[in-house]
Amino acid sequence: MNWAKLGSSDFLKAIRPFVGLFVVLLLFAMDGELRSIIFKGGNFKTILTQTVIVAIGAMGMTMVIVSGGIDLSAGSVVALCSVVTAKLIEQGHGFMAVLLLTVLTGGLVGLANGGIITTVRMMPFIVTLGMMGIARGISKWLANNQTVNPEQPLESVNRLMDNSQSPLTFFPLPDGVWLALGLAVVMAVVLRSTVFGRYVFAIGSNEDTARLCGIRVNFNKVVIYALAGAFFGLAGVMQFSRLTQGDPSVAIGLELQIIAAVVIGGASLSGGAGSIPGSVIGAFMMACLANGSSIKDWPNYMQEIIIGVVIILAVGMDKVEPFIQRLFKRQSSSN
Amino acid sequence: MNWAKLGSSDFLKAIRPFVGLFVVLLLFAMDGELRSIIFKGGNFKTILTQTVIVAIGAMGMTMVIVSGGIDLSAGSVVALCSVVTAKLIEQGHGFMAVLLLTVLTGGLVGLANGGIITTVRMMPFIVTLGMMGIARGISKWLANNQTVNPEQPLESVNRLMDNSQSPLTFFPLPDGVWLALGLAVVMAVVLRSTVFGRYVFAIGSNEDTARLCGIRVNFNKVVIYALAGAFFGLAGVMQFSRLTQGDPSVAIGLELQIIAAVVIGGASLSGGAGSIPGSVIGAFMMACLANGSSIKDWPNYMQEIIIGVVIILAVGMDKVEPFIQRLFKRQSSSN
Amino acid sequence: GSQSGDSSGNGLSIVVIPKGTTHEFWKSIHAGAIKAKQELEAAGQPVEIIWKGPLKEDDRDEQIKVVENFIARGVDGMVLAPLDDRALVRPVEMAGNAKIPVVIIDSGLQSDNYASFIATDNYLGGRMGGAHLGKLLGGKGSVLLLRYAVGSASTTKRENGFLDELRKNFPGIRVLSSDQYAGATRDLAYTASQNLLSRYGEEVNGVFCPNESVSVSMTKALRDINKAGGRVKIIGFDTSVQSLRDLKSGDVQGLVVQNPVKMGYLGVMTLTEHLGGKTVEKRIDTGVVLVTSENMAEPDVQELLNPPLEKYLGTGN
Amino acid sequence: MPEDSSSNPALPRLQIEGVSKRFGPTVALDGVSLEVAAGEVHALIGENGAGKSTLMKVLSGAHRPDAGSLTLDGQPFEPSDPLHARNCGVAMIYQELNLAPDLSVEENILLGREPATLGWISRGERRRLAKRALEEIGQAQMPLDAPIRSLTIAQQQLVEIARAFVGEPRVLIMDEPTSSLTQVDTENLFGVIEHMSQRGVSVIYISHFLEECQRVASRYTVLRDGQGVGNGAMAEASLEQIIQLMVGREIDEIYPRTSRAVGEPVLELSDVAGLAKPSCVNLTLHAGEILGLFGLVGAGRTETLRAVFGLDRLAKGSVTVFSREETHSTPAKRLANGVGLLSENRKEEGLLLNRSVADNLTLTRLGPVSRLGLVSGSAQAAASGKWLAKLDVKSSGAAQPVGELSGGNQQKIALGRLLHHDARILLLDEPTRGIDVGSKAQIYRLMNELAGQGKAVFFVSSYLPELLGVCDRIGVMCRGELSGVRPVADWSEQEIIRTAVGQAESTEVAA
Ligand SMILES: Nc1ncnc2c1ncn2[C@@H]1O[C@H](COP(=O)(O)OP(=O)(O)OP(=O)(O)O)[C@@H](O)[C@H]1O
Ligand SMILES: Nc1ncnc2c1ncn2[C@@H]1O[C@H](COP(=O)(O)OP(=O)(O)OP(=O)(O)O)[C@@H](O)[C@H]1O
Ligand SMILES: [Mg+2]
Ligand SMILES: [Mg+2]
Repeated sequence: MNWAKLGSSDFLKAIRPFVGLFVVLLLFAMDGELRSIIFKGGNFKTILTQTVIVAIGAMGMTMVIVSGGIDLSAGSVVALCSVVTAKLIEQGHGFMAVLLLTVLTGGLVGLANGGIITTVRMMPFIVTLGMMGIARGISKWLANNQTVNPEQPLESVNRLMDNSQSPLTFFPLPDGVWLALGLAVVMAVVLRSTVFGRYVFAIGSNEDTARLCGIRVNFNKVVIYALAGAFFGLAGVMQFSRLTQGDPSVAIGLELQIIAAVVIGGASLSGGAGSIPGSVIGAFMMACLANGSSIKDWPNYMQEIIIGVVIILAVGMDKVEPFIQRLFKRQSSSN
Repeated sequence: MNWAKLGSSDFLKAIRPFVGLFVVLLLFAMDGELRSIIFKGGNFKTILTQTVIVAIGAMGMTMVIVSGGIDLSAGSVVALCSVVTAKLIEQGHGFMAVLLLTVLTGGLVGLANGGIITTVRMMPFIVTLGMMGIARGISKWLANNQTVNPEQPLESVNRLMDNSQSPLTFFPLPDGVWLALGLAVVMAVVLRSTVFGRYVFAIGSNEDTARLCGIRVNFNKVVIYALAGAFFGLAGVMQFSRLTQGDPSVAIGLELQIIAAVVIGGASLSGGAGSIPGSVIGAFMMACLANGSSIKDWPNYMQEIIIGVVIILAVGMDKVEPFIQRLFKRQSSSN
Repeated sequence: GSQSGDSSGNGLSIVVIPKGTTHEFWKSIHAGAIKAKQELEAAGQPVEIIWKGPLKEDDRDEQIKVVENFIARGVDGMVLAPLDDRALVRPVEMAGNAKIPVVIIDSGLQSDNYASFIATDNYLGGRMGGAHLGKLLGGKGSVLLLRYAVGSASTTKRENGFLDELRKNFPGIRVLSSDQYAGATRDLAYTASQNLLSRYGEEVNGVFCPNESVSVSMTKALRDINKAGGRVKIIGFDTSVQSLRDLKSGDVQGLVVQNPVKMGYLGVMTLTEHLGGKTVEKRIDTGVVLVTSENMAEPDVQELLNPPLEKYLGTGN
Repeated sequence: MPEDSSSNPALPRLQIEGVSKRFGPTVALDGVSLEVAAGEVHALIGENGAGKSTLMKVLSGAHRPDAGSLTLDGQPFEPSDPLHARNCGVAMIYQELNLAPDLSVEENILLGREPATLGWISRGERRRLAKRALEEIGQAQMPLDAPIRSLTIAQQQLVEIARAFVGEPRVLIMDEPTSSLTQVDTENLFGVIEHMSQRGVSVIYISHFLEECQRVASRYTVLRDGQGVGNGAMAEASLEQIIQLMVGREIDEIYPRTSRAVGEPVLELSDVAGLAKPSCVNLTLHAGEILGLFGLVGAGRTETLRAVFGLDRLAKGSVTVFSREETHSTPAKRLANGVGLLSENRKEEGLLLNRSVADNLTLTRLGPVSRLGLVSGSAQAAASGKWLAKLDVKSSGAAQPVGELSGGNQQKIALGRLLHHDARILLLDEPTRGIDVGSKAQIYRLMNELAGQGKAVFFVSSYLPELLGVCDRIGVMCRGELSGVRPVADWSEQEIIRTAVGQAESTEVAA
């Protein structure tokens, strides 16, 4: 019975991203040169820090994708919010105010997305494609087409992504990494075990059924997009902290990286499947690949090709799974 | 009876992009400064030339979207093919050879997309997202991370998009514009009146039905993606001609512009609806907006915001249509 | 933002097209252009300066569109910082055919269809940087070069100047890596620097950065691994608020500094002269200066480092 | 062509021998044999999941058999794909509607066999062929240019039928063609089938309505668990015999009825009208009562239920639930008040097909399976286990995705959700559509039991015998209006049908 469970499609789907990561790390470990560098504490910390922005974005995107939608405005919202953070710091706000107001900004953009999608009943792809341009435009307008460098840096914000104090050891990790980890745990529980989380899956699985079962589909969708926007807003704060400046032209194409992470993490773009741990692992795996390619001094194009291949392979693994399942099942029935 | 036809959803959908374009041009004409410049022959030629690449891409993308798929690798394939064109010219090939081989390259990438999508049964979004990275990587590798500038330029290719000789008059139009127009007519007919064209709609409308009706769905899908790839290849030749160099980093995000053009042109991302004239008009409309913004000296961010809003509005118009239809119907029933 | 002045009847309208708008370097060029406008107006020659960068930065096709659209719109002259020395040749030709003279600034163009070319000698700048780094390292050690972006002419010249200088005069210095590209934005440059240092962080003694975004990002990445402050010698290019902070704090040992204000100023001035029928010089060098913590305080260097942007651009931001 | 076999009447038109087909671990067909003569109408009968559709899909080239052979007019017949089968004269009307909603009627009828030269469609020819096919089934008035999505379900079914008549089929397979047809169109279709059989076309007819099978078929074959368990001449078999063959045992009582006490009124509709339909509905549903609602397709029964449940907006009228007037409501509020709806369309609306049985059963009421505000997987599984046992669902457990269950078992899960929710008013829309006799009997028993517990059941169906068998009172809807709710005893079958088609023009009925 246990074996059957092991071989069940759910279980395999859940561990798929971990297997992928494991394979990647294994391959790295087999290369002497890579092993000696990549598994050092300092380097691992670097990878983690580079993962934070995509991972936080992926938490929001996971909800959206599980609910059967998509949000192409993520990258633009991150840029917008990095500018907003800079502006707020310039105006002398404190840490909590900056954080909350920026996250709120992201949430408002998401609210607009969700509002249009549900009230005008339009495809998320189109609405967020439009919003992608709008948010980018607004961020350039806010920033006056330049990077925004606050005169008086706010140390607490800058420290979020700063690992300059102890570059060679794994600990202490920057605050941002802890924040991302904490959020991942919270969001994983929210998506798995709260009523809201169940509703997200139900909506993505079959909207009509969800409606029939008394789920307020439109309301929940608006909440999903707004929450996702808030996550992109938080990613924007992290983006600011990383550059210590607000940059309206940052994060172009980030939405595709985020979507790739979520999909590598086991989500289905037709909705109803996906998980937070998977998405975060997906983001981490991509950062590992980039880091490994750099260390090996592979040219950039190799890295692009490899990540492309990994995206296809990670999702294509589904098609190999039935074989593995059958294997497990045979074993269980012979028990 | 005729009135009912006029009010029918099909008809309204078909003319929607034209209405959109008309509204945009009308707004432009109401502004004295814009009117005096935008409708000049030289400027109109400029807009047409700027439309060519997106329009040719949109022809391929229309097929893909009508068949219920999507191709995110378009921009990367255009870049790859601009590099391939440059390489072929460097090797001293003639016009036809360069054209055919480049288009073939694009077609091969499309073939790979279609092959993976149908044989491994993966979502087009994922496969082409992966291919987007792969094609970009290959183009950088081919180009050795630089732009490729053939020592011996091939005039016939360079002339395709060259309107530098008579910048102030409408005629002569560059060869590329004529080519695009001719192709648009051919493709419009292909999609409307050939068996293949109807199969594209049938597959996008209901794949299972298409299969049960004896349509070789997989084969046709592969053809669709390969053909689309060929169009992106041709767009790559045009891209080369425009820059007179192969540029592996060109056309980033072009796929989203192309998709926007197709969607503005009346296609539905869930498949089964769309038209070539609509998509071409969509591309033209976006070029007009960009041109108008430049002429009005609006800052870049305004342009981005406006195009974002237009994308949402163009598709949102659907939701206003039922009212218009009802109006027409009332009229027809009182006849 | 746009700085449309009064477009009175006999005024000239000049469009200035930078490569991008977010780097502070372009802000200085903009300031220079406005400075020229103000002087010209004071001298009774009204000009309208239109400031328009490509919609997507570092996208050649976008810059071509901007040039084309302004040819179609009809301006009196154009000051252009071409994103590519080949791709922009034809649009500049097109401008010529439309009787719009073009002054090229900052980066070269493989054509002579322009009125004048006003730029830094980038190759020389690269050599100056290489020489200084070589001297600081005493002719031995290992250095890194993180390149800027694929196909950018000005930075490629700097990179070549740097490598040539080392090869000729400092054969004892080993170049660890010189084929990684940072990419167009600070964020990309930062990631690239971090990853490059993961590998070479232990052995590197000196770094050359060919532009502002790479300088700032590489310095930040070195500071992260505790290698800044002189342990690794950093030579950067161009200035910004952040890179000056780095120079002051001793993290950066030298900055090769151009004179963007002068470039913008001379761009507009030369174009106006050309439009007025005067003959102008085909090549104007705006000079480079190597700024170190020693010469930082000198007044003319200060003028370079802290151009009076507010004076010309107002207190936007 | 019909001439071929009439020239050699000794050969059966179609011979199926020892056909087997597995889907992974499921054995759908296990050595089935079948013979159909030219001009014969052959009924294929069996429970849900018996393998009827699979066998027909093998015939039509949609599936390849794992073993066995097919013979068509004496020639070996190995269809490689549906197109091949159609070119050989085997046409099929599929159980699930198979139409491209964005294409026109004309395009759908000729999909896959467009008249074309060098890939160029000849429109005139296509129109002619489409018209002829529609005329053949007596639907010449169908608009050829209308996109399929603008048609009613019944019209769509007719288009699907017309498609099978293109190209002079030798064998015509109909997989539950009448499941959404009106009585009139059903009669019409029977006429067409007779006509076809006279022309020598063999028809294989699948339906869960055994009376229909008895009417049109001359012979029958019964499938059970993928095996042929009996065949013979229709005239020689009684309904009871066939049913026993189907389920492998005798069903003692299809329509159970225990005495129960009718209680308080729980749901009152007065002058209820929706935006399009219904136009006027007045009725009162009591606790402990099963109220049946009959009507033709499109009469507005589903829309009445949807409006009551808060899924569609009401144009006028009032709805009173448990003596509290709550006309405008939402599904959430209705569920909170103990009103549950079972959708007529379980695949598209009723179930989350890719989620587990447990998720589907507990979705509307997660409270009892939560601990400290978090939904507990094990509590969900435990709660589901109870219902799986009670409803006798065949599944591998609470974690199995619902989409993997057979139709009847899926329907039980949908019903189980109302039980878990402990709904006191159950709105059941066609709860037995597409379900075999055994499962039907189980659902009837359950309804009876629920009414016995004092729950109110509102039972919408297009199958008159079950309404007559199960309900206490029956109402009939016609064109959006509800006429006369009366106790079952006061209705005769003819009377109900006359009311459903509109008494006045009961003789001359328009489609
Ligand atoms: N594509 C498929 N993949 C897996 N299993 C299948 C597939 N098609 C049918 N089956 C299984 O094969 C068996 C026979 O199914 P089939 O559809 O032929 O039944 P049926 O007799 O037509 O039932 P119904 O009366 O419900 O239509 C069922 O157990 C079903 O679950
Ligand atoms: N989900 C749907 N999609 C498309 N058309 C529908 C849908 N549901 C109902 N219809 C159509 O709307 C019309 C009104 O149907 P309604 O379901 O209210 O009638 P009904 O009396 O309940 O009939 P039925 O026997 O189908 O339940 C029908 O002709 C049907 O074809
Ligand atoms: Mg069936
Ligand atoms: Mg109904």
